[in-house]
Amino acid sequence: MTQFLSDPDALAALIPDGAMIAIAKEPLSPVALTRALIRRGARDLHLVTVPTATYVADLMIGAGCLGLVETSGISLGEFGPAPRFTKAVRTGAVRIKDSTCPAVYAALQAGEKGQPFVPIRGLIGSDVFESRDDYLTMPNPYDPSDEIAILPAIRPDFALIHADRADRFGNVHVGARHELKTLAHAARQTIVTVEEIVDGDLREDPAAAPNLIGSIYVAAMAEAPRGAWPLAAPGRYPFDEDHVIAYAKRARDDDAFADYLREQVFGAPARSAAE
Amino acid sequence: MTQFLSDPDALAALIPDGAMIAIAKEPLSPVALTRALIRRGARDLHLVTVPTATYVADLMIGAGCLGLVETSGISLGEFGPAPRFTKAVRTGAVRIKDSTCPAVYAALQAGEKGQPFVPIRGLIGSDVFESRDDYLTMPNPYDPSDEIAILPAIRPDFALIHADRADRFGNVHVGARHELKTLAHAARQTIVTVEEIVDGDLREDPAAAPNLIGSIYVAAMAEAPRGAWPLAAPGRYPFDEDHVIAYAKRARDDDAFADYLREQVFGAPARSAAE
Amino acid sequence: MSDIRLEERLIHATAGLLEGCPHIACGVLSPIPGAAAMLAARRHGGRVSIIGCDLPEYRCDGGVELFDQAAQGRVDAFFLSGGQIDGQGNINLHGVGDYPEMDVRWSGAFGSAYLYFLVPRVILFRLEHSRRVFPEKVDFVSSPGLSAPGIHRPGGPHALITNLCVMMFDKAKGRFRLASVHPGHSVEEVRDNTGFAFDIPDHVPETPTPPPDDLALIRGDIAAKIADPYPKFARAVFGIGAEAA
Amino acid sequence: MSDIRLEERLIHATAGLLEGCPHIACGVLSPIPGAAAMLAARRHGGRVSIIGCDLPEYRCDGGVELFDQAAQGRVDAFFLSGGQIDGQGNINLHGVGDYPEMDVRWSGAFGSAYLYFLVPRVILFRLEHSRRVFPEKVDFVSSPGLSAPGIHRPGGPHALITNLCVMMFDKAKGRFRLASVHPGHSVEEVRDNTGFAFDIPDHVPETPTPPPDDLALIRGDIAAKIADPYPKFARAVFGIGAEAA
Repeated sequence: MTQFLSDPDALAALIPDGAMIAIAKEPLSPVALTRALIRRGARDLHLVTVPTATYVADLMIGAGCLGLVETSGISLGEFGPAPRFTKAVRTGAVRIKDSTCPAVYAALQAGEKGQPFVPIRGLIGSDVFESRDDYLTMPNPYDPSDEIAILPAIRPDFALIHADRADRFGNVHVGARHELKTLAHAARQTIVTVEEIVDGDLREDPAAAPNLIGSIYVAAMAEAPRGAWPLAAPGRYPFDEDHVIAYAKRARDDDAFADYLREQVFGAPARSAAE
Repeated sequence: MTQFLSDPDALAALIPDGAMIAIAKEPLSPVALTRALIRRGARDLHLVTVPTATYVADLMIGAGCLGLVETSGISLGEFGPAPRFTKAVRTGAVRIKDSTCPAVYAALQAGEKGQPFVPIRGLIGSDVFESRDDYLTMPNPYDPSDEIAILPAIRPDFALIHADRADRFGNVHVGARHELKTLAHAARQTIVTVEEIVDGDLREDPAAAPNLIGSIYVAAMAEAPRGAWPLAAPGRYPFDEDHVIAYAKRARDDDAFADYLREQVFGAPARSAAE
Repeated sequence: MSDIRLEERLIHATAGLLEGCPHIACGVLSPIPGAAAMLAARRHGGRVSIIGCDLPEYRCDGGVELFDQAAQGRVDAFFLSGGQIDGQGNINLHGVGDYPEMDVRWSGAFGSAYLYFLVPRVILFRLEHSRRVFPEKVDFVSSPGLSAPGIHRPGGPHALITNLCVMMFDKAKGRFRLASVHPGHSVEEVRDNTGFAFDIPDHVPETPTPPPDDLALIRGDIAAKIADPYPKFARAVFGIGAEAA
Repeated sequence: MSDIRLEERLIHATAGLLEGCPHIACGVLSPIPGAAAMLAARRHGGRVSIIGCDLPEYRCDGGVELFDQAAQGRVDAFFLSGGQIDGQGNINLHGVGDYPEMDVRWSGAFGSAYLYFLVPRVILFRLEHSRRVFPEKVDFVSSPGLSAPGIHRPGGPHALITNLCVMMFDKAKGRFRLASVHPGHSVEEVRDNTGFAFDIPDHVPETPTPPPDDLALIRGDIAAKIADPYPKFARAVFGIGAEAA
């Protein structure tokens, strides 16, 4: 049964150092939960970005929470490179496993289906493939002249998800973001923050029922209003462009980034920092 | 772009003899379209049931439309065996490829993802596996001591789908039946009947948008009210128990089944037969 | 208290076999297992999925998600039946005679050739105890009871429940052991009507009678709830219509 | 008629390369390709998916479905860029120097190591034409321009569009051919600023000026529509705000 906890910091305490965590791309990235992990001093986490990441990954890397990041791409989008990521890769402060978006999706889907591996088109001949000792090739058994790439399934220890709403049974509404269902199914446990916990049973709402992560997957949950800020939560609040532009600037300098962490992450719990 | 045709008979004319068709289990099975295929005298079709079937498969087999049926199970559920199916298998009138439900789903998902094959748990050591020369085993490349079954992807020529509603752009609402999205994505073309074609753009309805088969997959569509009758269309009409019980009885006898076809299928177009 | 019906006794006995299962799934044509799952969940906590049930509490479309959950290790118990079940726990859902053109053809494997491998406690349920149904060897192995080493096999047969008795499956020995016989029946009757060899301990208890509180729960809440997925059963056994659900 | 902007010329030139594509997809940071796709669809019919666009007509979440469509053969054209692009059509989105601890690290491959293999017409788009961007050989092959025999490769580079010229990729020869040079620039300028060898025909035309009707469409309907996915671009190039969409 889903545990209901007081806030993201209580959730962060459930995630041990060294765990493999997976976080999906914007919008609705779990920023408040990420900041709570930084506050609890998480170390040596293996982050899988689904399939890419922006601010969240850069923040965790800069705060020293990650030992390994597995990603198809990390940047601040139209606001340029992710400064802590690019520096950490350059200096070797974080190990990187590069991938390509559909490979991350296919590997998670294999995890969801209990398939130990999955074939995928593309990849062969790229340096992305060459850089991955866990990516193999094999002949298609139905056409031996057809060489295809093979990936191991991904089953994260924890999927970290921020969603718009959930009910008190632990069912989480993800709307059209069905890749979040695949992520939760593939993960051993899913830890969720939501903008709002609603009354009633979302399974009884025919519009919501097809688009839920069932409570069977959800180990623990907390309400975290503005839990995606400064990233967007569609229908709740927009992307905070000023904040991210300021972040992009401060993250280029070690001291300015340290100030940012003190001020924005350690200075206050995610919740009030967001208001 | 999706073609909009007058009725199921116009759709049936698009499906050539010998084609591989796939039909999903109840509720909302494409009965009117099936009856139109029988009226047009379709022959040697390869039916893939997704993953099982009842009345629809029994009817097509009895009418001689199928050369091969690939299924995880065909019966009339609580109304007993499927008489035309059991007789046709016994006499060899139809070839059968037996499978198991999750194998059909996994093979369609591989088709959707353009993967030529897919590994799956289970199956090994069953006579289902032994009976399939297209099912193989291989060692898991990440653990050679782990032997696993391999299936070829399924990409039907035509997915035949009956849905509650669609819009005039060709977007089809499947609600929680997301396996119908996988089916349409895996198929080369999807042919759809719907209870009702609605005004507006279903993509603009946030409750509907996550649960649509996009028009890019839908080659042709026709309105077919009561198009699933005598099977159920949830929210529209219930399962017609009297009809199916009578069918189960008549289908046990060759002449009585021939009468049933004359009366229920050839006697009138599916539409009026349903009213 | 009125007489105990066989169905009620089996619901109680089956529930006992489900103790400690966080997630129990059962099929749309399995009213007794369904009721047993509900009873077990009430007694020991845990979650029940009933394929085809519309009550949100038990809803399960029997589709992709249930199969994926089984592979993820998220289904702890399931029920299977068979036109034939043999002493090694092999089940036959395909028919009698030589495949493919069998003398009698049944429906097919459904999910059995997968779920039987992956769900730790699969309870075999068949209320016609005869040598025809329980032969020494099935004509067709829709799903095997045991797998060779090197085959991923966390699941398999746990028990067999019939109209005469309860048998437990011993995976190490690869055979069934008689666990209890229902009142009014005997070990001899079980032996005479079973086509395969199985172990018989010196003392074979009677399948227990449900205690009053369980019986009250079965006849009350549970009878009302199973009227949704299993209206015919609720009517026949408890005289309850779906509207009571 | 006012002066033709480079963006307008490139939208028109790119649209010409998309003729006959039933389904064109493009990324969220690709306003000129996005506008070109809209123009091509208007002129020749067909469907446009713009990753991150909220207009139902163009909506595409850039997620699983787009990648699956590419593998199904349902995406006919796509756009890629690169921090480096070389003469064999190899693209580098990872960085400069020795992997993994590169001197300069960029974002990563995104979907390129897959879509480049599967989408028949991939148009490479980079508005900084220099020897730094177009070296003889990329430092890191995020995705290769060509594949060995036996590798499923229905897709690959079709053309390269820069601020100086349009080049077409010849898959048989595995190299680019200069197709047109934009007004105000010369073949020499292109050669001087390109680090890789490419074919230069005897006569190299000027990249054509959009005819009035296309220009009207670009400045009208299309400018208004791309204000949704590309507000900054619409403001900068056409002085149009998102509310106009």
